[in-house]
Amino acid sequence: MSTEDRSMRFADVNDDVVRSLVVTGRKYYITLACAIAVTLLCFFFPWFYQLYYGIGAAGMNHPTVWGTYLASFIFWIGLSHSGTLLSCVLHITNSEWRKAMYRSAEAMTLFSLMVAAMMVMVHVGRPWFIHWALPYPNQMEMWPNFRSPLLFDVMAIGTYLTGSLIFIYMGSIPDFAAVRDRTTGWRHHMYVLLSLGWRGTDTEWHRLGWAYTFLAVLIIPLAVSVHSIVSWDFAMSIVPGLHQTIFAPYFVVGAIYSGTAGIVTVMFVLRKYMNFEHYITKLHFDNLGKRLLVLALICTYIIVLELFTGLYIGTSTEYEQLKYKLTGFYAPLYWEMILFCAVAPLLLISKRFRTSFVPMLILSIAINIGMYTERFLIVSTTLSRQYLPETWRVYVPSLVEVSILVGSVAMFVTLFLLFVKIFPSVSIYEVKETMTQPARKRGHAEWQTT
Amino acid sequence: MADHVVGLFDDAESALAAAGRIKASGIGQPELISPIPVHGADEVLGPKKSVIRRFTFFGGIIGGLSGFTLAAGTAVLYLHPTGGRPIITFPPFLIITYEMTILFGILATVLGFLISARFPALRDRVYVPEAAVDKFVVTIQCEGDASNQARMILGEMGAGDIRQWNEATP
Amino acid sequence: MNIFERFVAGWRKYRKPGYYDDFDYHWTMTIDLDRCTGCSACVTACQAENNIPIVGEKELARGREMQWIRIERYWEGEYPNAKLNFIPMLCQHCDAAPCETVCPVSATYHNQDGLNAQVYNRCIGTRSCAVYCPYEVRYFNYYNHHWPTPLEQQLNPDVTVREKGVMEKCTFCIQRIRQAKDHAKDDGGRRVRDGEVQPACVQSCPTEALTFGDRDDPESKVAEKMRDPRAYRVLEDLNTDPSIVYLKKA
Amino acid sequence: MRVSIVPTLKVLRPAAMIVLVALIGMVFGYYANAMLFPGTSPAQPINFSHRIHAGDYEIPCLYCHVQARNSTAAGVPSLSKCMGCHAEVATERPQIRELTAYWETGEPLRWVKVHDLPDFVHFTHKRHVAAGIECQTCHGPVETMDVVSREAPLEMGLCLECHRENEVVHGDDCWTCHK
Amino acid sequence: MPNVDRRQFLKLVGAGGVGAGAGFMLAESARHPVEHLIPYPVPPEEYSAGIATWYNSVCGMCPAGCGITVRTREGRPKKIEGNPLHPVNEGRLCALGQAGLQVLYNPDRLTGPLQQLGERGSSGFVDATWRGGLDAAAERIDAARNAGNRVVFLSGGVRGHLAALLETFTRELGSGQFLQYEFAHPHALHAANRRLFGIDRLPYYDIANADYVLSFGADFLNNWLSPVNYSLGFGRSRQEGEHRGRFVQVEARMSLSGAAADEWIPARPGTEGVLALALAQQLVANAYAGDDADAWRAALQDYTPERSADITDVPVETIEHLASALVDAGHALAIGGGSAAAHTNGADTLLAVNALNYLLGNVGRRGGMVFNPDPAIGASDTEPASYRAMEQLAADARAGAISVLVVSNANPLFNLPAAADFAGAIAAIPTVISLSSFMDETTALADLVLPSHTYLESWGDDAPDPGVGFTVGAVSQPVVSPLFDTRATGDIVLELGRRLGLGEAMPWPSFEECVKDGWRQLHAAGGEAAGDFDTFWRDVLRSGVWGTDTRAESGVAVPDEVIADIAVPEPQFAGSESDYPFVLQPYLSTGFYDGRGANLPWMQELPDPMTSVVYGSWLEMNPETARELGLRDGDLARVTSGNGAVEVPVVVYPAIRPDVVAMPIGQGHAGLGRYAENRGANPIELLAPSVDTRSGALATGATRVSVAGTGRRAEAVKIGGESRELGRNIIQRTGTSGSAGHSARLNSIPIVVESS
Repeated sequence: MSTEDRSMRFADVNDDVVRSLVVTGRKYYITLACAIAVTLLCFFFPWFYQLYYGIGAAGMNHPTVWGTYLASFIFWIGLSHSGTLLSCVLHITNSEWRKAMYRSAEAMTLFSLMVAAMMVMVHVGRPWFIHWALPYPNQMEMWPNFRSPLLFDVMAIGTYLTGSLIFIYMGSIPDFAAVRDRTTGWRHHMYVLLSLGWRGTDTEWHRLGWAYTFLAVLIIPLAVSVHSIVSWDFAMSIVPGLHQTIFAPYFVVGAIYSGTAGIVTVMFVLRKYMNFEHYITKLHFDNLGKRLLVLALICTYIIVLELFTGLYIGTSTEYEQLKYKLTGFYAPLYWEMILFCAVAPLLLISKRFRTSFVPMLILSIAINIGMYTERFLIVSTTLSRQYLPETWRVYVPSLVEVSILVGSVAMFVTLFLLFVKIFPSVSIYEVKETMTQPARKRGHAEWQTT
Repeated sequence: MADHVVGLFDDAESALAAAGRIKASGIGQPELISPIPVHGADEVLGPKKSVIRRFTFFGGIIGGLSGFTLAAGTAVLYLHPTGGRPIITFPPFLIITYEMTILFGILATVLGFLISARFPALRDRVYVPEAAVDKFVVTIQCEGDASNQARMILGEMGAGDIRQWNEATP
Repeated sequence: MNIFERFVAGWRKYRKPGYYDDFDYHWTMTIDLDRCTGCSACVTACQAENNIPIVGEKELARGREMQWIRIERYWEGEYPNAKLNFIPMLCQHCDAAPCETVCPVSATYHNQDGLNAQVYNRCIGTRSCAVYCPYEVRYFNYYNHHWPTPLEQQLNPDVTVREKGVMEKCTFCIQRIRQAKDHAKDDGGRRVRDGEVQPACVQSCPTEALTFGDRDDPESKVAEKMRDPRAYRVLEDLNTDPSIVYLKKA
Repeated sequence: MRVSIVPTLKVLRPAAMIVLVALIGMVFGYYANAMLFPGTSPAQPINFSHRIHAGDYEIPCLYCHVQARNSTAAGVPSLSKCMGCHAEVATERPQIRELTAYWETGEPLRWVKVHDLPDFVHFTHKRHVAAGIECQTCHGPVETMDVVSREAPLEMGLCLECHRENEVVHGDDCWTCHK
Repeated sequence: MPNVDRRQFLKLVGAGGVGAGAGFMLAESARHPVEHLIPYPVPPEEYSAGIATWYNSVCGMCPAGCGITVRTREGRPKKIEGNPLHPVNEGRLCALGQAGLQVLYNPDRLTGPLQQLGERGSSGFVDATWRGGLDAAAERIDAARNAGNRVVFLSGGVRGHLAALLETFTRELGSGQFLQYEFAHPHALHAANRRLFGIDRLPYYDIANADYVLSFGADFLNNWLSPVNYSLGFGRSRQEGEHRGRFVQVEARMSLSGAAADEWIPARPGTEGVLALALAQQLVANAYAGDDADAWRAALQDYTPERSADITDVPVETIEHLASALVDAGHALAIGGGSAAAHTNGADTLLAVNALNYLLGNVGRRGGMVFNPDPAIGASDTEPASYRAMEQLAADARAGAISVLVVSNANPLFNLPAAADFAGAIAAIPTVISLSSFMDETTALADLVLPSHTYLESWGDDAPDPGVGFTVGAVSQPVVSPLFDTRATGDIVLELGRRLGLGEAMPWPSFEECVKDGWRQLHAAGGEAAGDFDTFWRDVLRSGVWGTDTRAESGVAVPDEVIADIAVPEPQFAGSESDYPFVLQPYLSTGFYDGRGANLPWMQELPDPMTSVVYGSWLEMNPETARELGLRDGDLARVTSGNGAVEVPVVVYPAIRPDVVAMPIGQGHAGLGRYAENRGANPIELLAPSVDTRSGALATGATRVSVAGTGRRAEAVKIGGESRELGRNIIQRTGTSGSAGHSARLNSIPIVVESS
């Protein structure tokens, strides 16, 4: 049911995946070279300039000391929330359609977390002392402050990164083994090490199944906690517009929302350029589309809730803050966000829309632009309008910031391009599970999983 | 070293049935090597218990304890009172505890997996590359008569290919 | 004391909100708004005392001013009944400071004198303290600042010159407080007397609107001013428990 | 087909060796630099010997470093202080001649700082002298050194340990040293 | 190690080598830079590393003459604070005074004598030696003297023995003329005092003991006469007396003092005197019971509230309630000056204010005004030059009557309107010598620059004017050895005197000796009781100040003919109302005073207290006016007077009359170094050469301008964001619950102080 072409055999899967790893066209190299070049030029070069010059290279100012770097940080963390989390949830609920796409979704998690970690490095004033935020023995006898929401972040993201890495790796071990048998040279050695000597015995499958399920169970609350904690970086402050109980669920939902949209984008690209048409089908887009729709509605609900409570209470600070958000300097961005994140996704009601690839791609990108805007607005609208009106001041990102944002996307793309050549980007064994099982030649009843 | 008889099947059911017969014949404990997890293997080859759950559980507990100890210990060893809060502050420290519980749980699960599944493999084990593609393979360690008996069973059950596997000559 | 009792005692001690039984000194500043004329002498005094950099026009236009104490101005009414009110705004040294808890590296914390300390050399520049501060009195070093020769000779050797990427703010002129304590120690270990130490802003105030001292000493000037019915604290409903007490305008 | 990772490890051994040796080399180089050129006993414009002055002649530290008693800085004696004795004493020695040359031209001596703290550390000699801390506690047995060398690492841990051992009142408040 | 072949071995060696090198470089990069300890060869007295030394001196930043105490470390001044012993400022100091350090350490200071080899005003300055420079200067002066041509020594305001020395120098020269030009000198107040009381001194206003202060245009809390002293008094009047002192300000544009006032009354510019007379009229009608009451009644009969209300645009009710408040207050004090005196009727306005004081019985009374005694030191006969005198000087110069002009500590090119054409005058003077420490506009046109010390490097003394009602003298001593190759003004003059053969009249080897000699005489006047001079001198240096501490309270009588003559004529404005609809009011800015502070980065970065603007100048206008002109905050406007035009950004200012626009003085320098150059605009340039008819002072507020948008935007750099509280109740008030109704809940929780 889940594969379009029932005539596909198990061996075809191995062939397709190994080919995607080993056979590399010119197009790939050109793309990779471009991605690396853009990363260097737009991310590292401005960053080094900023390291030398000071954070002043960015556009932050006195009340708005946080800017796009932090917005990007939340954005990337958010993007990470679809992959592993979604994969875990679907694994536990035994959703078959997950199986063709979860590997690349998890990779998205991993890489967006890495890019997010880079954004932290870019964000702080003295990244050369960033290790002070880690607990390790030192002669100063100074340890980090575990009361800080930022340290929750360090712990949570560290755990999440570890967990996601392990999760994607564990799930790939059988595939590494399958690829190991088909490769030679350095690739072979690499896959020998990565597969740890996997054979596929009943015991191994049993252990893997258990471990994998446990990991999934552990990672779901972890992922929820990660974005809650990211939201607490804001919500634990007493800044009007940030100090809100709704923030943790808002961030979690927003994260899953933008992450799911991100998966749609990645699926489209994989399907189109890695020749995975057999594996990633309309079914996936349909299912993802339905989820997107639900998430969009929840998101809209929370946005409305925020407005409603703020306007209803009507204290000066909250009210001015909201008024500013709706009509002030950043208002065009706000309405753009509403359009992309709350209005446009309503198109997903139509099944035809959900199963058309290009419109879904466009929508998914629009949603992520909207969600980025939303994160930017969280930072900029609130910080530029705090308690003392005398300090109110508008913040406009500098060229360096914009460039680093572009560079971070390129970095993500680079990492992803490298990933598809190392990890089987479609899970071989799980795809096989969804396929028509090879049957006895002597007329035994055919059975298949559903 | 030990010789193995290896039978390759096209489908899971036959392989499973063959493994069941071999087990019943008392030659030894057969192993089933498959490209995908085979449902019902437990019933045929005997139930399996794994220690992973204990690893996960105790890992989580150790993680939680060490998380709280880390946070509280840090706070107590060099006092930096902040924000009018107590030195040992519950809500934030519980979050650290929570994260560390999960971290250690994950790491312990991995450790448990590696130990219980005997990874990484330092010595060669019986393996057939086709098993990673589309063959369902039954292996049994046996010599001499037992080996012949196993070959016979495998052949009867419809193995497409029956091989001998030895560590020295793969 | 057996180990259990020791544990209980330690637990109680470390679970006490605010931790301190009593501040050693509880430094407090009162600002009489009825006296403040907005003349900005305090601003310059602070700049001179604390090596606050010259930021430059371009940077000021980008909103990166550096003034540990600033004069906020609020208009009221319209011509011809317009009024302009001033309020000096500096670090409030809150006893329940939101900025302290958020620092991941403990670069800001509350010390035994009721001061909100900022340790520049520990700061990694996450700037979260500035976000958490409702009074907006934390200033970030967006650059390494330079003093064209020979302006650098004016720099106060008792105060660290902050490098780029570091947050800074009012310290109640900790170097002066330390000096006063040092003298008091030399003087037979007595306590610092009221009026013996004044931050630069208090010292310079031409209308004597600013007063500084130990609020725990009931004889001190600040304690007396805090008993004034005009006493209030800015944004008091945020419950940050500031150490700057304003006296209402008439 | 083999499943063991051992053959692969064997294949990778030379590469791993290279990486390992490079890492060991790096550690070695780092410490070699610290050992060979520690910079703890820099060359001074005049080979002043604390061993002779403070050791053999038992001149008290505070005789020359007068301000340690009442100032943050211990102070380096002025040329006039040196000349106070060396106008009469040991005038023929080549080093003293050099000193006299400085004195006559009025050119200041540029001593190289041995015990140097970062700018964000505000150490005060006065309090430590008043508390009866021996100079040698931090500066090492200077009276035995011909060339002064830094013995203690002068890092935060050192200060903190001493402050805690001696139960300095609020001695681990950051603002004690950093302000 | 098993089976390592040659190739592998070489690779390993290579890797080890590279690693070791990297490690080595890593350690090297982490190394601390070498620092040096450089002791003095011979340590100066009182020097000790790491210990601060405090020196008392006198502030030289404005004419108020506050006492300062300078904290020095390792021989370098680090901080200027007020001298607590000095009765003028009692340990307090304004922003500009504290920024004096940046005069000393200014990166744009002249580091040595310069000689102009090229054309005047060109960049042809070359370094010169002091010897050569002084020789050249003496030669030129000598030549002029011999030819019988005038040598003019133009100085900024100076007092004490330096003034005496300069006077002696010019007098002894024969053809010399000594002029002091101080832009903000209160000529009108002097004239008014002279006229009404026959006393040519400034009064001391006892604000501290007054419980009702009515100020006409005097920005006495910001920079009028002796702001720190007045601020001290203001603070005490407000909160330390039995009642809270009330304070009312009358002016067309709200100044800093206006912001501090309980009531701000925007009278029509130039009519403040009429309001004062209206109040006087009410006073005489209702309360005054002096002998000369009838004379007053007769003189003031025209100034009925109704008529005055018409003239001043202040409602009758306001006049009446002010009058009754004056009567009811125990100690009501009227102060006049600043913008009220900046009109063609300035002295008459102040005369009216003085009359009010007289009628209130304030003269020579506690809580009133006390005339200062004659200065104890360096009594000078030279009147500070008024605008009229400067015009005369310029005319003389153009007529070729002047051959040498020595400029010291004055910047007439900046501080005179373009209409005076001082540049043209200077061009006609064959030799111009500048003693300035900075390359200011005037110095740029000099032939010879002999840079003088800053006040922190030189000796001097001062008798503050206005003082505090009793005799005060203060010594200013150098607090640092000179940073550059400069010399004290006094020493330069003495040196010139020696070269010109004036040694007999000026026998001192240095100006320090001159000052000391003067104080020796002062000491000798004290007789036996004063003890020996060295002790006295040391004590004076240590405390920085010397004098008595009791005020002589004495009444003053006003001659009847003066009373009969009292009237405030209508102010004359240059420019017609139709062409130039707005009255331009330039005002001294907080940071720059009359422009001298513009090269101090602290002052440039000090937000203007009223508008929060930094680094620039701006045009203040009423929101209503702005709306009519279609201008918004930050629009670049062109301000045109009959004498010129400047372009400045608009700042909408809620407390200024709609028919008045205001600009701060201080920016718009063409010289004075990197911080001041080419920044903002100088409103003085626009002024018409109108003068106050009685005193001859420049009537700075008597010029009309037109304002037009340029269509461009050039927002003034502002520190402040939103300037309204928006009901957040940040600044709370007693009594009425402030601006917001719902704010009561924000009121303070009681702060309990437990007594232990």
